[in-house]
Amino acid sequence: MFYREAGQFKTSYKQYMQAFPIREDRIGIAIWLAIALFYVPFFGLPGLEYTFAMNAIMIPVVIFTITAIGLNILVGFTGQISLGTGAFMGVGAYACYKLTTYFPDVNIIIIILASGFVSAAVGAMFGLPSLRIKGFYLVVATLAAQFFLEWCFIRVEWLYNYNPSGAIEVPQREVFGLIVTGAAAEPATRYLMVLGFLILLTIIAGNLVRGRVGRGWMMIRDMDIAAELIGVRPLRTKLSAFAVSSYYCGVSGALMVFVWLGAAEVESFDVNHSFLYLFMVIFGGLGSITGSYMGAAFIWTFPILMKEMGKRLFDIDPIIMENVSLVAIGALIVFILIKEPHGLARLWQLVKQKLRIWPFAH
Amino acid sequence: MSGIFYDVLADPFLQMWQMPDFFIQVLWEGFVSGILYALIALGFVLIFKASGIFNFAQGIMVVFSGLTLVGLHALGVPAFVALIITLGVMYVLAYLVERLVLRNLVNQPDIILFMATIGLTNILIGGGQWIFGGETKSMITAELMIPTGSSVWEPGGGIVIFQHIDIAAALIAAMLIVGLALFFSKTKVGRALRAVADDHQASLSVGISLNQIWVITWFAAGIVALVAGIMWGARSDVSFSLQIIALKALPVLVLGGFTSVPGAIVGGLIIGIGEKLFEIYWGPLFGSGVEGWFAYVIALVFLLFRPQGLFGEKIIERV
Amino acid sequence: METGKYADIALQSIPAYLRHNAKRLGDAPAFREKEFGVWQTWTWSQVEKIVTDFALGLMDIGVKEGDFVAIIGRNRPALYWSMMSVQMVGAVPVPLYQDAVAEEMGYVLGHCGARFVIADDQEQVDKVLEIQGNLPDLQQMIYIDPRGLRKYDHSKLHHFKSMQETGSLASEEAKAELERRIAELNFDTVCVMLYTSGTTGRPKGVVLSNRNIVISSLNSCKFDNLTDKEEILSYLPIAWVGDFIFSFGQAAVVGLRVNCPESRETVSADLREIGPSYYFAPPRIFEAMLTAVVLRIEDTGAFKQRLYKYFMDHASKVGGPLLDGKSVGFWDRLKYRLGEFFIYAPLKNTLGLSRVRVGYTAGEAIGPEIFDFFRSLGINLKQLYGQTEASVFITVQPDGEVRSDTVGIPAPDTEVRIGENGEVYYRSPGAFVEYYKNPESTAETKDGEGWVATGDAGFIEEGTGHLRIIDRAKDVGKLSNGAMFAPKYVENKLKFFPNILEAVVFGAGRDHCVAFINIDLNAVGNWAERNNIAYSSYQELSGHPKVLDMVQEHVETVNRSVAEDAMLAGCQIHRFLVLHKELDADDGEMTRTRKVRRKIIGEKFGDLVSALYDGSQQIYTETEVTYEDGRKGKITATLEIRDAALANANSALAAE
Amino acid sequence: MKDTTQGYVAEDGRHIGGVMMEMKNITLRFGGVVAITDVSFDIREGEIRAIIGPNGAGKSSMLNVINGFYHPQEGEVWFRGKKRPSMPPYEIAEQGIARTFQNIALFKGMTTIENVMTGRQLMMKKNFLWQLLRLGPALDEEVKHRRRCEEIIDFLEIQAIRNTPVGSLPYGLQKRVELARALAMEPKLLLLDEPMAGMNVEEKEDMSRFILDVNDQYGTTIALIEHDMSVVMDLADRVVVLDYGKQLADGTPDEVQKNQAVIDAYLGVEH
Repeated sequence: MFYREAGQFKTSYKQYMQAFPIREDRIGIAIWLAIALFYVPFFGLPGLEYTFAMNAIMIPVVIFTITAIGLNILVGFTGQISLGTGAFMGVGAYACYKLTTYFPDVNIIIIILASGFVSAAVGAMFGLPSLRIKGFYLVVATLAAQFFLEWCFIRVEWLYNYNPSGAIEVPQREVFGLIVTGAAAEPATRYLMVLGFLILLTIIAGNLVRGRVGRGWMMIRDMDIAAELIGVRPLRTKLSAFAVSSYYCGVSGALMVFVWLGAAEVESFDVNHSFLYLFMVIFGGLGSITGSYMGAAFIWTFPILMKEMGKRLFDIDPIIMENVSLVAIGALIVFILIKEPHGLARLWQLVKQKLRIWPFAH
Repeated sequence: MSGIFYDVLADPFLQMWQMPDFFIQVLWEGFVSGILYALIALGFVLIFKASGIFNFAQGIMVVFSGLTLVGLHALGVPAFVALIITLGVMYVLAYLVERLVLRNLVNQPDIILFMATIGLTNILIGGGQWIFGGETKSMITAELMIPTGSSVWEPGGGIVIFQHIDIAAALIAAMLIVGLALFFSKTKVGRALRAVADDHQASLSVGISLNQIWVITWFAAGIVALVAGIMWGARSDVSFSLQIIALKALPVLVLGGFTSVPGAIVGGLIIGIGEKLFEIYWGPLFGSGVEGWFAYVIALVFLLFRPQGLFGEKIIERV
Repeated sequence: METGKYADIALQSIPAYLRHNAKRLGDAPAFREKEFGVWQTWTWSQVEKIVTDFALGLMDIGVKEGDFVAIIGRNRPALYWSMMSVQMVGAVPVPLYQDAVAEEMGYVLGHCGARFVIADDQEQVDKVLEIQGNLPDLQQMIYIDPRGLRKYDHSKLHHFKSMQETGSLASEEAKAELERRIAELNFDTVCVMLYTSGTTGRPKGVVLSNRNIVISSLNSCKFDNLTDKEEILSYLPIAWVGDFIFSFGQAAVVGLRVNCPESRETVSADLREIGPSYYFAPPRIFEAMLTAVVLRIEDTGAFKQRLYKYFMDHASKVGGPLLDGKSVGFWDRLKYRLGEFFIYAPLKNTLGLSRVRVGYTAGEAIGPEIFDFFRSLGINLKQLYGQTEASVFITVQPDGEVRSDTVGIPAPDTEVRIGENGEVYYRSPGAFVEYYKNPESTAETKDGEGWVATGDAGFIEEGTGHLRIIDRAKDVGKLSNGAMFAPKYVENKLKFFPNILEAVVFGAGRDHCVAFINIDLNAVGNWAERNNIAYSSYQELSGHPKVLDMVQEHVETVNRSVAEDAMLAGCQIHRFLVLHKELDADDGEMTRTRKVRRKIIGEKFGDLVSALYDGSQQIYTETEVTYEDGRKGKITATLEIRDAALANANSALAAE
Repeated sequence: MKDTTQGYVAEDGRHIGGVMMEMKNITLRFGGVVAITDVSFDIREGEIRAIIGPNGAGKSSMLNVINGFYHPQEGEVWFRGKKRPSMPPYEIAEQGIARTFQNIALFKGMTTIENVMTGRQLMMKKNFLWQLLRLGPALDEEVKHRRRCEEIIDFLEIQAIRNTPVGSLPYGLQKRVELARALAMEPKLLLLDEPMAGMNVEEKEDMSRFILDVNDQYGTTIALIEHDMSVVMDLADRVVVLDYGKQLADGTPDEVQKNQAVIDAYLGVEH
């Protein structure tokens, strides 16, 4: 309906290879960006209290979108299942904590970006077995990473500077004179900071998956034997996916603790969180960056909105609503796998396809 | 001799030698938890063999069945009636899973089915907490006439304590395994199930529909889960944290192979005994709590050398 | 005429315009072709270089002034450039229909004595090789696409690219010689020779001079304010005068951007991509588009169907008037805006017509509901009347005076008069020079004062000055009772029904009219599907009693409409049958431009015609057909003949 | 001993070069099962070489040996004058050997053009940093290879399905996309595993034409396996016939067709 593609012809491959070759898509993205950049920081979300909207919804959703993109690179684009996401985020968070301790004067943005590399290294290490083992066996390997790292976060006291509480507490840091971490940081500042990371990392992920690297991943995912016969080196390819994926998880873990939570213990990185992230990816759509956005937003906000609605409309105990939303999400996962195994992203694609040929059906 | 080599390679064995009673105690503890791991793994194997589905929800089924049993009893239902009702619930669960999930996902890639069982896990957790509440509960051990108390064995001046519950657990588990073995080899349905594991077409020739087979296997896995739930609940308590422990069935499977019943048992025992020994004798070197990951790391190392498991066959890749 | 009087004349040949454009428009896109997935683009200066190099290459292989060079293939830039290069060296390009079979091609090549052939690909090269034995004049061949030709004997065969390279290395003398030849081109030099398919007999070579092409192009561009920003899609046969004017003449004189599709199968997709601003299509293409729209809408859900119907009803009420700039009420205007958003614009978008500023249809009469449909969407679709001999334009509809039943007012600088027998005559700067090697025909068609007979019967409407065409003049005959017989007029009315693809009406010299009907497989097939009518072949479907019922209804509707006009009331169809095969150009039953050859059909199906007149209720017949691969076969059928109800003529004259 | 340096002239007049690949006394076993027994033949530069045999004759195994996917227990594989050690599949690809698969091994999650682009993977060199920026050299490289792939798409006449996900294509077209992907690798030796299996007559004709065109236009050496004898006879310059893992005959199509052992093997099995 909104699409006017007649006359949008391409005279070069570069035009074809843009992220959004259709003009209307570019306009749509620009509108979303404008809302995210100029509306949300000042007004929050309609119908919700501002601080709540920012702290409980927008900031975590943005952070988890980064996680979901990262996990999607591994699961959706490369076909390697991982249940160690939570732990890899933890690596990023602890690395960030240690780096701020050692380099208190370095800009926090640089530190967060750097802590991703630690996570990437750890991720690649645990990705090593993926060369020999596949499918469900790999789940076990990533669980090994999950539990081993969780254990480390408790037992290796150096990681949390021997803090008796066992938690990491985030120091206050500024960027361009604005406080971005710690309790004193304004929600809008923190939101814009994580959004900045998200935009940067989205562009990079988009670039990677459309190019040689991403094709290598997808080749391994779709048919690893054929990929190898075409000349793809499985180890290098899989490890790069593990590393990139873990980088994203690491950065999002650091952001989660530093910009959102302010302090964290091992529970923030446990296996249940790993499941949560996997749900985001499945629900949003395997192998789709757009899907990661939708999945993260949906899986995170759905229980919150359920709770809010239950409280406001029916005065239901939030704990019950939490369980109801657990069941609902489980059921939705099963439902979407049955109806559309490629998640919300595919549904959106179908809708878009309909809009493009409107008023026709096909 | 000192330093790390001594600590790792000599000292633990020296301790075992010096305190044999304690060593036997550790072995026994490991043996019992190994049996329980094996039980959970058995549930996985049943389903995987029959339908090729990696049932991630097996762990939560253990918790769910235990909760149902305890919950029913708390409502005033007599213990053995509650047991029978719980069996019924597990059947209904198996039926619903087949009806609502499996039937609609036939011919989908394994990974999709796997993820569906993760969704199922969520439903069972949410549903369980919703209905029975999230707090920890004690198993109705006495009511089910499971012996408590303990016997003491004093070999050569030492002391080894055998909890009766543990003995019962081992015995019940053994009986269940023998029962299943008989079911598979002696009954028509059991033979059909085995046939299906080899060849899905075969079920048709036996005259049982694939859908029925699925219900039966899921029900069987449910029974196994219930037994595991009771025994585990009796040893510790019934709580959702059990679910995480139940995940240890995964490394067990890796060791034993996804389709081998004996493998599940042997794997369970190796993991159970191994992790106890490691925790007690080597754990202090790391600062304790190593039980949490030992099983996985062992499985990981194992995978690198024998990806098909102890009893699996070598995979020939075809183009 | 306000426009016209040789608008902005400066240059006297297409090559001169090419140079002018290269200077004036330099880096602006001139040609595009979808190849390798993207629209490869050439600017005017690049085109000038290629055309000049290739012209030098042509001189190198011995092309002389006055030679005829045949051009065969689909629409692609290289072939248009070839025509320019041929003109540069002073030779005459003769574009041919690419789907012509070898023997048709042989006739034309032999008739003009072409010494050179420029062919698109292996398929065309093979065709020419097949007949080269009968062509003593033919010397060399040039191909564009080298695929599959690597192993061919290259002593008389050249690759376009390599000739271009040879040309770029040409000596200074050669370049000077080329300059001399270009300088000698003027209004009287032959620009092109186009063979008319002709509804009867052998094709005739229409010689058109630079004056014809350049002035017609300039005038028509000015008439519609066409500029160098216009995008056009070149998809109609290059041998057809329309394509020659749009994609070559007009393109060269004002610098239209010519876009060539990737392949024949992708034309509609390519149309959607390019979204041309100036678009020409014969009525059958608009008809096919409308049919597709109707069918695709039927596949949608109830909501969309209702939405579509609601807004299309509104559009048919106010769309036309809005386009004509008439005043329309505020609410209607608002509702039209809404419709534009929900239906019209998306619809135009999916058809690829969003950007059409000027659209034309010609060649046949267009069904009024088809015409109105596109106009109501806000597409400025107009009609023109023309022919090869006129360099297309005889009459055109100016903006604001567009109707489906006229063909417009005389084109700029064109005079039109009606002869005593009702035939339309014109005199214009576009009027052709002569028929090549055919002085008799030339004399028959064009008189000493420059008046050309169109062969069509028509009249000029009083008050508006618009021309209305009835039929081919020679087809307008008399029934045995002396009443007027205008078969095409009736046929067109029949063809306006989507279910009827073609109709052939007979009756000259007889006491009443009868008709052959060809059903439209797409439309009727869909109708059959919806009504659960099973069929396995075209033949079975066309003979189905329910189909016959439906056709009968259409015929009777037409009879009522024909009876309204006293002069033509005698043309009502008394009896008809539905043909068991589709009329086909390969069987000689139609021209390549899909005009029915009534006489040939009448002879070929003589048994059917006599059955129609002798009162029999069915007839067994055998027919020879040519399959796509050129093999011949025979099909047999027993056809049912139906009587159609006649309407009472409402004047005393017809009642006699 | 055959002369391995001199070529020969094929029936249609093409000059066939020296030996490109030579299989010497290949024996392949899976556990106790012998798939190939003592088979020897060569493939020459520029020729179309067919390996035929009834189903289960060991053709696919043979192709997998040529391809380096299986390592024979006995015998040697010589490629371009050197004995080839056993190496991982991706190194074989680097040597310029590409293949198609009997059971179509396309990347189902990708479109046609993306599948064809995968064939260029080895030729794309720009590093990770450029890739994540997708600017400058990385983009230029991408464009360059895209262009080559589009030429192949044009060559195989699959423009209309350029952006269609391959999973939704009919079988015959999938085969063509697979051929396109293999061609995109610009292989020196192209292996085709039953290129015409499961096709109707028209599709078979198209595929034959494409195989001949590939050989003609790019000069690619082609080795194909096929169980349908008739298809091969018009296509191949020389044919090896296998049956139950043993070599029955080796020669031109005419010679092979007249060979009694071949006739016996095929009688009652095919046609």
